[in-house]
Amino acid sequence: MLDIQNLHAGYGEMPVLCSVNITIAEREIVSVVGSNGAGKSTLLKAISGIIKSTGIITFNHESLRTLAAHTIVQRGIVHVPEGRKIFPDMTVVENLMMGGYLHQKERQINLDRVFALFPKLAERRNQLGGTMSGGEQQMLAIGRGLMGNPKLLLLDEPSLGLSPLFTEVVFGAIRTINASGVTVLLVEQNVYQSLSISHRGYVIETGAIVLTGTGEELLNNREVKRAFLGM
Amino acid sequence: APVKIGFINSITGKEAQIGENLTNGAAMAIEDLKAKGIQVELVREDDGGDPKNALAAYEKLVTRDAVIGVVGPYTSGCANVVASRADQYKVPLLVPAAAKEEITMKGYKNVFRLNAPANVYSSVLMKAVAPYKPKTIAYVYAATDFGVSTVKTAQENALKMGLKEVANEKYQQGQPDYRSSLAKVKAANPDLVFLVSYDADAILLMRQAREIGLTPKAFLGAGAGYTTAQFAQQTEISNLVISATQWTDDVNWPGAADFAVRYKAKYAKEPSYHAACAYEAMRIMAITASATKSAVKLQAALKGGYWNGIMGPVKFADYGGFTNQNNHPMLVQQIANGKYETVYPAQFSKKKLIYPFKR
Amino acid sequence: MIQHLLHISHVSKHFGGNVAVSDVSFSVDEKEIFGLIGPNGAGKTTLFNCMTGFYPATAGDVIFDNKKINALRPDEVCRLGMVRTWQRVKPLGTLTVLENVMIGAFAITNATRDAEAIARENLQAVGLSDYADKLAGSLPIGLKKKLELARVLATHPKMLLLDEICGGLNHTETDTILEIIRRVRKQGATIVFIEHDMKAVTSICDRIVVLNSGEKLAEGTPEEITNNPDVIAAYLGGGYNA
Amino acid sequence: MKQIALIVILAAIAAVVPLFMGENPYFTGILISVLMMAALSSAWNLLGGYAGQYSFGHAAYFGAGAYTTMILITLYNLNPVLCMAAGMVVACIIALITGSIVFRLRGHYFALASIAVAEIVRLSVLNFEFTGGAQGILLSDLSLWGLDLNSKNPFYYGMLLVLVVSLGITAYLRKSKTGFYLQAIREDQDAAASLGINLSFYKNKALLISAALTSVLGSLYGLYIRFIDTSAVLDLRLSIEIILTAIIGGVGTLWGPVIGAVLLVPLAEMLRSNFIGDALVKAGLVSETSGMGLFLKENLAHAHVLVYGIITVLCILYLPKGILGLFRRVK
Amino acid sequence: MLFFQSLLSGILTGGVYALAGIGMSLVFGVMNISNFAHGDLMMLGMYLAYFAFTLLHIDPYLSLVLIMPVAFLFGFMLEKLFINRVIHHPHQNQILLTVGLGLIMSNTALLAFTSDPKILTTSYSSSAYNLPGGIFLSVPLVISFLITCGITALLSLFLLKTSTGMALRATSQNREAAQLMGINVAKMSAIAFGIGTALAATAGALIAPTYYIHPLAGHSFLLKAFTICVLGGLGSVIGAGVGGLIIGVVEAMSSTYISTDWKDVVVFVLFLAVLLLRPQGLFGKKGEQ
Ligand SMILES: Nc1ncnc2c1ncn2[C@@H]1O[C@H](COP(=O)(O)OP(=O)(O)OP(=O)(O)O)[C@@H](O)[C@H]1O
Ligand SMILES: Nc1ncnc2c1ncn2[C@@H]1O[C@H](COP(=O)(O)OP(=O)(O)OP(=O)(O)O)[C@@H](O)[C@H]1O
Ligand SMILES: [Mg+2]
Ligand SMILES: [Mg+2]
Repeated sequence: MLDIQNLHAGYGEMPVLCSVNITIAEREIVSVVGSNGAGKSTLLKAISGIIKSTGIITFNHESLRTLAAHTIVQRGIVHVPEGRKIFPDMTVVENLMMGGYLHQKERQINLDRVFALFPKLAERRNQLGGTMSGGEQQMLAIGRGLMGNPKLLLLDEPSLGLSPLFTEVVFGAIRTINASGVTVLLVEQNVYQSLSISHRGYVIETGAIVLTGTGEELLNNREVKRAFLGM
Repeated sequence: APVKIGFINSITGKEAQIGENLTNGAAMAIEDLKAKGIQVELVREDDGGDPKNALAAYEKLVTRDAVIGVVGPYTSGCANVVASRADQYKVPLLVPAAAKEEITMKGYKNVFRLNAPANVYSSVLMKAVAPYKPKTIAYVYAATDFGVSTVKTAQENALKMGLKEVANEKYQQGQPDYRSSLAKVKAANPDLVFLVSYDADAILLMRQAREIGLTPKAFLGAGAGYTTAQFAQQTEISNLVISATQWTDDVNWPGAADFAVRYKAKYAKEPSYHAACAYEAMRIMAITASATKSAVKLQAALKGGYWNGIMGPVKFADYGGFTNQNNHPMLVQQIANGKYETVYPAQFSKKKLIYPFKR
Repeated sequence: MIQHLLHISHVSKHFGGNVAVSDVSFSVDEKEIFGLIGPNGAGKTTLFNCMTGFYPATAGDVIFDNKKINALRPDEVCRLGMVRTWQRVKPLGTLTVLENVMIGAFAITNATRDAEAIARENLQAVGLSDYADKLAGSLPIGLKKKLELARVLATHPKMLLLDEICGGLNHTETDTILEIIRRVRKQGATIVFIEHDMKAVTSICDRIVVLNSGEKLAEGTPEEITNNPDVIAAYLGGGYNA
Repeated sequence: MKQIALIVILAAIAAVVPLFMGENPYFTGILISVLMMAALSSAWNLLGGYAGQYSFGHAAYFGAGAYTTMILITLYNLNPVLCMAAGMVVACIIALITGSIVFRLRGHYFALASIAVAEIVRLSVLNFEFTGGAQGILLSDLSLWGLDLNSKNPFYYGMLLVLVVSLGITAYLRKSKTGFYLQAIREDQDAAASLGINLSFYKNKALLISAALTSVLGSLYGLYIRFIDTSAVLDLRLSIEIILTAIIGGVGTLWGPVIGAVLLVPLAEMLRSNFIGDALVKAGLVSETSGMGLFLKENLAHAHVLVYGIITVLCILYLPKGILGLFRRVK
Repeated sequence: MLFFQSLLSGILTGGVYALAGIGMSLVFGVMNISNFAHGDLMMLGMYLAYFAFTLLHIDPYLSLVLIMPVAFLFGFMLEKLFINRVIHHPHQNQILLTVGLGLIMSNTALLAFTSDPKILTTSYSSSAYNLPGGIFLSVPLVISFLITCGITALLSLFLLKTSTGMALRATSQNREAAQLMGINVAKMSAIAFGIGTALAATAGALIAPTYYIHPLAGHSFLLKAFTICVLGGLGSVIGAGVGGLIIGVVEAMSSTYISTDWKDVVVFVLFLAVLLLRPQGLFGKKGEQ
């Protein structure tokens, strides 16, 4: 479904990603793990077109590299960014509505689905996004992403700042979403949990892929254990 | 080579709209003289209404361009600053239209002024209406140098005539709404309403005055906005408004009517008194400069000379605290059906003042 | 009565009709590492904001080092020795990493040279030395968290309020941060620690308070907390096994 | 240290310039304007560039200096230096009042509140009698306390001195606690406060220094031109010009304001005096009577502000970090 | 009597101010730019109304139908050519860009139309409704007040209810996130600036029959527009509307009961007082990032 070859990207003159190759098949959950600053978020930004890159990125055989970010969304790639980036002066409902900007017809159904997944959002539907707590904002960001009818969902650290209980809810939700036919590319620091639910995973180190395998293989890999799981 | 003279004017900035009239008047003077075989090289400078620029312009003219005389600047502020330097550089300055008295009251040898200063605007108006024995007066004027100085002298004159001041409304220029101020004036029910405003403000004020039904016995406009053709053309509001001016086209000064006709043909609009002042100042400066060819001689020639043109007789005299000031007789005009008619002083006019004002 | 370094007494905070913190009381002793946990939106960050002068508390008192600090400005609170990090990191974007930490160090010195020395020490401590000359705005989220920590450490505080300082770090990196915190405690600082990573919380905290919907749900040692059925229901979830 | 040395060297060079220039009042006048604008924008830069508080009301401090000085001199004929000191006090009082109001605001709100304060000052001066109101204040005495007001050199050195002081303060502050604190405030006020920075103290400190320097320049300006009114010394245009100079040179840098002034002031004067058109004609590149020549002579005179506007736009589009930014990139 | 006369003319004038403020507030809200060219854009509207009237003989109020789209396109183009390129630059650069654009516009107008003020005289330019009790209401101001109310209502609805309106607001709050929602942020900025320009030009056209038309005529309204939209809360359409009315009434009242020359000072003092009590303006929202 998504095919990335020889991808290079960076900020200004500073290169971050060098020669990254990744493929994702339809209906897969794929995790990318790596330490801070390895370039995980940068990878997602390159895919969703927020930053410029060189190399090949194709989605369902169409090249994405030259498309503008808002056109890439139209293709069904929805990116839930790191740091949430919700609209601070809009209410919860308005934030969600914006998530469904391209899918006005299904808005109501999607809204109900999101509220079912995150009842807290329904409770706070008229609170300004900017005044929500950190974790509440994270729910809002994920919910907003789901409003966009993704075919491929890019999640950047969705469990960041979530309570353990809620982290479970979110990982459960990711599974559910995936089961409903959405492909997921997951970037997580919560390596254990993310690899547990992933079909496959990649390990990225200073901008390059150094290891790949199924979720299980990686979880049992010595290096991975040492570097990320503190064992 | 022809002698060089400078011309400092407000071509840009807030005063540009009046500046343009001066530009036109001066340009016509140069052309007229050229036709008569008198050649001068004119160096034009813009001060944008900023005294700092006017000073730079003057210093550039006298040191770099080596002009022997300068006409300008238009605004009082600029003229004041430049005038204070004229004796230092000893290059004569002829002020065409700036109204502030001080400019020619400091005893500067090299500063000459053609137009009548601010106090005359009010005194001539008061003289014109004195015979009708008005009792009360209200002032409505722009918070500018010209507005404030003119009203000050008007208050002095009013005091002498025994007029009682019933309202005093100083306003900031460029506002869209003067109704509240005018309503206050209306409530005070004055015989005379004395107005000082620039171009379009005058139209605005009179429109709103009409709107709220302000009808004194006379509207007295001191120069500027009440003396433009544009104002007169707004017959609904301008009829019977009385105003003081340096110049009219129906005055019996030599060439005035002809100037008006030619100006209109060339610039497709009526000449304002600023244009006439600039024309005459530039004509006097150019003729005298080309005859004398040096700043020192030019100063002497201006001091001793006598001219009679579209501004009537011109002589730079010392009187009543002034130095090198042309004791220019100002005129009072009244608008009748969109046309200005000179109504005072009697020796320059054909028509009589209509009093009181009626809609 | 025992002297506590920090005493929170019946603090409440309302936002319009929204009750973020409601009548919360607890005390923290000197040299303690004190955990503050609770579900999202429980009011943890809001409590920090009330303690450090960013929000006025609607009711209640905050007593620090025997002084009532409710009405003080944030900078005054900092100079008394209580300093907080930000859950939503706030790097001084166009300054370098080193300069960011120097700003912290200036709380205890006026000399630029000393400030630089202190800053370098603390960068070293959190492992950011290599990034000293990078612009703070360009750091990835994990390193920004470390920068937050280095910056407050440089003020040599009596009490550190850490708001999800390990969020966005993996276990190995979290362990290094915990190591730093232990070291700081050894040097005499007291720490209040907000975190969702229960492994970190239980391994480092002496005592824990759990907030839920603005109210205090439980208080106790890590074991007590992790076995408390209310806490499990509201926060930890069934899948949790310590 | 290096910067301080550079300031001293350049100041020394600037100090001897008048000796070589002889009697050239026009040129000296332009240099004075350059120094004045450089100093104004450098003083503004302390607050705007370092602390990130974009004051759009600096004309108020300039006007405070100019008006205080001119009023005291015309009324009591006080020593000019005393007048300047008084002007500084007045400016600082205005600054303290302003600071206590506007520093609680952030971003756009701050910028516009600073305009409002400056407008209140301007309108008050315009409405009061003792300030000369709309008529302004004209200084007619040509000698004051033995100072020959017709000579420009005292003003040249006066402006130079203020510029050097302003640059010196900037260079010193930049490397000091205050400088770092100001920058922290610029980047994030909440973070700054949480690290122990007393926001209002440091903002007011920067504002006071900036206002005091600005007021001295206002005093010098008044004595130099010998005439002031509200449109010359209290106008919003002046505030904007100060900021423009800093930005085009490079905001938040030591030398940016100087570079901005060195380029912009002569440029504006060249455009105003139609120097470019004249030069083309004189060089024989354009015939005076040709269409182009007439255009240059007739229309360019009207269009110099237009050209200035175009240059501003081009600078902002192509040199967003100011001219210093350009050099940085090259390096 | 005086009181009601002042109150009513204050309200009507406030309506014109409001429209000037709303356009600016929109640009503020969506693009986070203080538009110092706003006054010049108003001037553009005045000239358009003037030429529509003198050349095409269209009533100034009817000519809005023409002026709004023309101004919208002009604003759209300005954004594409200039503003768009500084959107990621520091705030002060954006301000100076608009200062520069304003200089270019006003001075081009000065060259093209000369500095002679133009007066648009319609049959109703100085006519008034005579209310009982000797109160007069300017006919053109009443018309333009009604038009302003209509536009304000439509615009609020547009921003709150339509998806384009919401997309505009989203763009203002976080461009990157807006992009990720599939919003074409470049287009949104251009639309916002286009609408802002159209509103400015409309405000210009609406006062043209009672004001004068001059290359610098818009400048008198620039500071007012700023004051209004800050007072009302940046980005709030309703706030700007209310702000305009407040300023209109305060001006009229202080000119009647304090003094005409101090009325602007009163307005600015009030403005600062409001900001001290409510730093985000009357209708401003305050959410953190
Ligand atoms: N806006 C930016 N400008 C310049 N450099 C940046 C920017 N954002 C990130 N970087 C740099 O790019 C590198 C990779 O950053 P990225 O955000 O992709 O890391 P990450 O793997 O997502 O880390 P984390 O787990 O901490 O989020 C880092 O070295 C960072 O300093
Ligand atoms: N400025 C504000 N206005 C209105 N409500 C607010 C404001 N700040 C916080 N809240 C609300 O107060 C509650 C507590 O928020 P707080 O940020 O303290 O939660 P938290 O415990 O830190 O949660 P998290 O773990 O998700 O960061 C939340 O419901 C939040 O929506
Ligand atoms: Mg990341
Ligand atoms: Mg929190």
